[in-house]
Amino acid sequence: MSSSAIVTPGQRLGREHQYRTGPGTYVRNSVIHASIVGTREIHSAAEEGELPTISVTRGREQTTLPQVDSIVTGKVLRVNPRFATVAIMAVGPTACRDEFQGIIRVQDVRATEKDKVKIYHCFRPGDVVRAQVISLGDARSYYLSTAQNELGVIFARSVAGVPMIPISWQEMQCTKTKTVELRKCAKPM
Amino acid sequence: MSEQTFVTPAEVVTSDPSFMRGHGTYQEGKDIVSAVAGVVEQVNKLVTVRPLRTRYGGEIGDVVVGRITEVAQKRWKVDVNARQDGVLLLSSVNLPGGVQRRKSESDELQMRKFFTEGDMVVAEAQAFFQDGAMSLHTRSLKYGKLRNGTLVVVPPSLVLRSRSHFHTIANSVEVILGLNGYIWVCKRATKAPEEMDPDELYANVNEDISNQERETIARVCNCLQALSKRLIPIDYTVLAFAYEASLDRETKELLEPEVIEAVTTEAVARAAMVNE
Amino acid sequence: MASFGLVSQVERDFVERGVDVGIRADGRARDDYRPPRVELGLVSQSDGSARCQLGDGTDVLVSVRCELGQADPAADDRGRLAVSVECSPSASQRFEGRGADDLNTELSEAVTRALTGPQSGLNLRQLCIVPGMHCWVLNIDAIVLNYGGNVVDALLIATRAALADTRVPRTVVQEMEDGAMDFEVDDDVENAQPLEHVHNVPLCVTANKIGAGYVLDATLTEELCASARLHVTVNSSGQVCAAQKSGDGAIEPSLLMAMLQAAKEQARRLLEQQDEQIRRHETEIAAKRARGEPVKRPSIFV
Amino acid sequence: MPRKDGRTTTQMRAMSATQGALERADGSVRFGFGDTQTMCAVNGPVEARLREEQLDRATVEAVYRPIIGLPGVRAKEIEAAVQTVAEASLLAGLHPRTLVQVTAQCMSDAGSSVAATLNATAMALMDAGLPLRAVPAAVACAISPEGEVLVDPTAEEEQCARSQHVFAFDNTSQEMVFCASTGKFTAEELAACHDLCRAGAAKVHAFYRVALERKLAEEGIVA
Amino acid sequence: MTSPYAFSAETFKRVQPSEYYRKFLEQDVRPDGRAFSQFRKTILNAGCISTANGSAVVRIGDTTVVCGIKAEVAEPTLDQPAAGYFVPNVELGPLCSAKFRPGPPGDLAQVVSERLRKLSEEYIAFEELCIEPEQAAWVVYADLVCLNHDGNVLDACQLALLAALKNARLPEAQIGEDGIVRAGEAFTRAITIKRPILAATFGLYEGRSLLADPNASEEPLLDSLVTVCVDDAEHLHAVWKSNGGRCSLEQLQRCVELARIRFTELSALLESSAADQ
Amino acid sequence: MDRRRVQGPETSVVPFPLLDDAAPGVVAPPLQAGKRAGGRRPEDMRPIFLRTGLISQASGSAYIEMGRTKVACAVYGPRQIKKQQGFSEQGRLYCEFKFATFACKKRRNHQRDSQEKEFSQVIVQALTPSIRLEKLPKSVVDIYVTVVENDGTASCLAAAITAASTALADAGVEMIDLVAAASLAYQQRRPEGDAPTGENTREAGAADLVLAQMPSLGDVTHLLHRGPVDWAQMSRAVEQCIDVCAKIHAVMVHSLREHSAAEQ
Repeated sequence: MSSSAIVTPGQRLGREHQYRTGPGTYVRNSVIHASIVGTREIHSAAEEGELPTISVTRGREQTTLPQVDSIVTGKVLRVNPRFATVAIMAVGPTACRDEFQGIIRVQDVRATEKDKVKIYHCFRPGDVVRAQVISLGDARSYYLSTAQNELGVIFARSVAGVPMIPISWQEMQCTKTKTVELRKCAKPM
Repeated sequence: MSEQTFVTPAEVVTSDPSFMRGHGTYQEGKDIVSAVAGVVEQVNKLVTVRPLRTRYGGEIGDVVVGRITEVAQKRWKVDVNARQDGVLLLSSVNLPGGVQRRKSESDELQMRKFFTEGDMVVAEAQAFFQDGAMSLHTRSLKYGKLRNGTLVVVPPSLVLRSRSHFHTIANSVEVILGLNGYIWVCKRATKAPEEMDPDELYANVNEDISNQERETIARVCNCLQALSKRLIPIDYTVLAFAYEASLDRETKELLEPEVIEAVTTEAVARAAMVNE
Repeated sequence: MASFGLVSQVERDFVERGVDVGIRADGRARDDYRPPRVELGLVSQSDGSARCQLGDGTDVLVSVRCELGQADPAADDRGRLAVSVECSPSASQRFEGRGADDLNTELSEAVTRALTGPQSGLNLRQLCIVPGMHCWVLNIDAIVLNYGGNVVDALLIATRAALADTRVPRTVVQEMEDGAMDFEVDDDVENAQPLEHVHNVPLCVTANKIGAGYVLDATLTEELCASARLHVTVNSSGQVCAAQKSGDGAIEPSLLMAMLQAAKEQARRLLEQQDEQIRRHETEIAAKRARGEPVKRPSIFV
Repeated sequence: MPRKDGRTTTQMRAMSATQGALERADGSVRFGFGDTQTMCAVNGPVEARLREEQLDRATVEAVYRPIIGLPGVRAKEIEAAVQTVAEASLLAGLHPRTLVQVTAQCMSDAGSSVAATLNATAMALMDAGLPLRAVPAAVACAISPEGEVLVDPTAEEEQCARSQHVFAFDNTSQEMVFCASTGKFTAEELAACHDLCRAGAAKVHAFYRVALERKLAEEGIVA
Repeated sequence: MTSPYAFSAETFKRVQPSEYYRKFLEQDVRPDGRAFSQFRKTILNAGCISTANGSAVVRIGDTTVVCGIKAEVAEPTLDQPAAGYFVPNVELGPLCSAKFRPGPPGDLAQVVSERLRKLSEEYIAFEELCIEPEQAAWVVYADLVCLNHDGNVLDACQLALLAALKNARLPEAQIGEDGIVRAGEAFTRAITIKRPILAATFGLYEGRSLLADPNASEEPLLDSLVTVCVDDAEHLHAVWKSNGGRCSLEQLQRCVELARIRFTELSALLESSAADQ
Repeated sequence: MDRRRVQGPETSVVPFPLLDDAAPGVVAPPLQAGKRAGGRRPEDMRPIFLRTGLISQASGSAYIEMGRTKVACAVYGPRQIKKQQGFSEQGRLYCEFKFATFACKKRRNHQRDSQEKEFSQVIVQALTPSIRLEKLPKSVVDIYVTVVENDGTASCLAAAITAASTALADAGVEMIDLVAAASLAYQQRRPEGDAPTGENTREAGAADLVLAQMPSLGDVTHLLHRGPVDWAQMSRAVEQCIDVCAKIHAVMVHSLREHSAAEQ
């Protein structure tokens, strides 16, 4: 059962022993409060004996921040032998208003033969990549990895400027000039 | 030169060519000239001039107390009250799960799980980089993260180099006399480091401290401040005597100048008697 | 030291637990206030000055200079105060770069808030020379020589002492033929007058919220562990002249009132102590003047 | 009604251009209509600062220094004009993540100074050997109080004009790439100015060719 | 052959803005549903700020601009002893868009301010702003604060500026023999505007389609921007064409016609706002 | 002078009123017993208009009108920290408070003066306790406040804090509670709710108080008091501000609900 009512931050939703806290809520001296503006939703627990979980979901898209293990979409800005710089434009399904900076270090490009990776055979500036955040990294950029099959380049233009299609996990072909370029491609979903 | 001669910068210390030039002096023609204002010290043929107040220089093997200022790639920067921040490498720290665990990739990413900015650490100087920065290590179990207490800062030149820098006072309070002038005063840990399980080693949780222990820690801190205000060299003996001398007064009275005067003079007198 | 302004989680917990049980790191109770050491009249070339040393290292010097200025059209029968607070390189170097600017702004605004407008308690009309034209401007310049915690309190203590030590040169006003008013400044130090109602100038006491309790006269480490600070400025007739919270934490209303109350009481005690010291200083000067000795001291450190 | 300096309404002053005038710049030209002279220097493609770097094209940065005083808000609008002409002609896609700096300095202003600046920019881009898809040419005109369109006006003619116009045209498509008209004028007058300036621009394009041939002849490349 | 990876619409817009936009224009419609030559809904509210001599708020679609007029007195310049000052300035701060950083005005703000100043020479009666030649003249500060930048700031600024000037009232001022200017209590004196001049801005996409009143997401994709300023007597007062694209004379004349139609709409709005004063 | 703006004259000044030698000008209407200028009872609050979402470009925004005081606030973020401050597990708030040049009786200049810098610091300190910064590692939330009309400096600051908190909620930033702020002037020995304290009433011994509070949790997040006042009067004033905060909180909740519902 889910009763929807718009709640605002700080509003009391119930006591700690009544519900399990879901996203958009927090507990302070054993009272559950809302932490964002949104509709209150109560989802009954999967198996018996468990408390139902209460959560607040926002109408508009929630500006999410890249967290460890979140899948992000970004555009490759610069490539140097040690890492590729990526502008993160979307975290999961939601696009973020401002770009965050991430880097894919050469040792995180792929899982196999880590030390024989030539990064310019994997990424080129302007490619759109899907990657996973592995650490908050340093003050300037998040650390990303494409060491899984469904991660890597998902859109690239050939030298001729035509969108290319992947023909293997490390090759993409230009539809017009049929030339093959090397990329670390993501397996099409 | 048995009695202690005091020299000012540019005074000729000796012109006898057989002497070797040490710290605080420089060569001019065949004379050894003092570079700092301080006391001349001579060991066999080596002549050095020790300045009264200076930032901590540091020797290999020194026990120092430091505060983490920055977390960088595979290393931590540590403020040790010296000209430059010391460096604690990830490889020179013992990792949870015993000594033999190999440093893994994830350790590099989760540096902050061990030490983060502001943490206090006791370590030993193991080497110097060529830019003069001190390289620290905490591989032995008596070194590592500090908790259950507070920090007292005194001029480094006051802390005398001695056999051990870990002492206990009134068998409930532990004092770590860092040679760099950082002194950590805390409650004696009930669990020895060996018995600590891995994730407790770097936990940021204090043990419960009774009021009595808290009062003792405060008294020891005030005694240290008192000795430091009167520029009296600090070692375990003079500190213990100062502590005993202060027992008949309330802890907070130790902030008043007259009380400081009385307690420190008595402590120095009793320490001098013991040394003869 | 490079790690100024950093404190570890364990030290913060140690201090908070100490405040809860009422035993601080140096053994003091929650509202023990270490007596400030104040010296008056030590900067010769200013019209009034004072130095205040507090606790384990805070050292502040305040000098008051009377300058001729244009009367402010909105308040043309009164002089005014101009406050500026600077951290000397020794104190601000530890804040490195931006830190010093924020500190200077915060300290200047805290002192300005306590002294501008009616709350300075001074009779500003005494500073007026020719209404609408000329008036005296009291330039209050404060320097923080060493930052050892509780600096705002030290600043106000030193400022009040400096204002008490201030002598405003006498001015003689003549009516010229064409109706314009002109004046001369009598620069004989002997017959410069003191400021009226100077005892009305308020003092500030800072209460620091640590854990669930609060402490007065905090040391450096305690200030770093404080989640919020409350500067309460009180004058000798017990009125609250200014109050300002700073820091990033919140304060429960009950604790807020307790902190205001404690700070007010402590301020009253500080005011009495300082008035006593100022009286002693006045009688000393009168005696020196009677004996013909020079009043101003040769150097700050004598 | 002939103009004070004897020119007919559509006659332009003699054009002058010295190419390669500055040693340090990749391309530099001093272009003039009669006494109006403007110097323009082009540097690039050079390394771009991290903030300005665009991954698929060159970033164009225009700077304009007036003849007197510090560059104020008016100089900023002329900078925008220089930027427009540079963007219109440069094939920025061939030099991604680089910076092309265009710096124009007005040497003397005797009327239609903005047009001279834009022409100096176009020639400097050619002098720098940058890949261009078109070469713009700019001509100014002013409508006198009596309603006559004076092409390439002098400073006094601009001063008492009812309206002032600057047009820049593309040498390939003869279409307008830049226009800045201010003052009081009708739509028909605007069309008239447009056509007259386009005719003038053709002359400027011809002058470019002559100037380049003369320079190459001096350097002995073309017989 | 579109790429095999499915994007959510939003991500596609962020990653490939020009493709996203082209897909709409191919069906002769714009992402926000407007026709090519349709301007956004415009709201004008004059005289809402009591601390200013004159004020107006303009909303064109989401673009919001507040204009405030403050008048002070100063000595006239040497070369124009009998003329007052008119100082328009536009603030495009970090409040109105993520594109702008804190600090002094950026390039766009300076260009818009300069264009407003150049345009003002056509409709401000400077000589009427003079109180006493060589001694005192009115300085009319017109400050425009952009609260939300959703494209086409120049049109909104010019409309707000005119509405604020119409709404502005100055006190009667005269200069005493002591050389001090005194002003009466009542604010009665209006600022004369010779003729109302309003701006209309258009964008050209790939040289072909002419789009009226481009918003913030469309502006970077247009290869040229044309602004036409017209007055109530069908005269033109400014035509600016910027950005690198090409524009034919016919397209320019099309812009002039659309600008005239837009002028009638806006001046009706201007009259009604002044009326309910 | 500032090269990046259209230049006016070097100095310009507001003309003196004709008052002194002309006929005696109108004197401010004497205060009827218990009433204030504008006919409000001492504890009444000026009508509040609060609307979110007016600035589409921002992540979240709010526009507030308290009587004639008008304040616009936009929130951008959370976004990457531009300046090279060190790594921080916790997020940071950054605020820029600015009076529009035409907002006050006396024209203000374009650069920010020390009062505006201080108000920026006050707003950050008033809002930081309510934000769950640990949810925003390595990021900053930028708050930009512009006062369009200033009818009482204290009321502007209170309105700015209220608007900023509403804008943060509108932006979806996680917070433990909203922050409502109220301002109040002590006049003739009796605290009065939310009075206009324009510059000229400053001299008449009027003191003012601004108090910001988290209404659901009760904690006070900021307090700013100026002017000599007795202790009893001050403690009563603090209570009165807390009551006013509750009323303002109701308006905030209503506008947030209304806008979030309209969003669906």
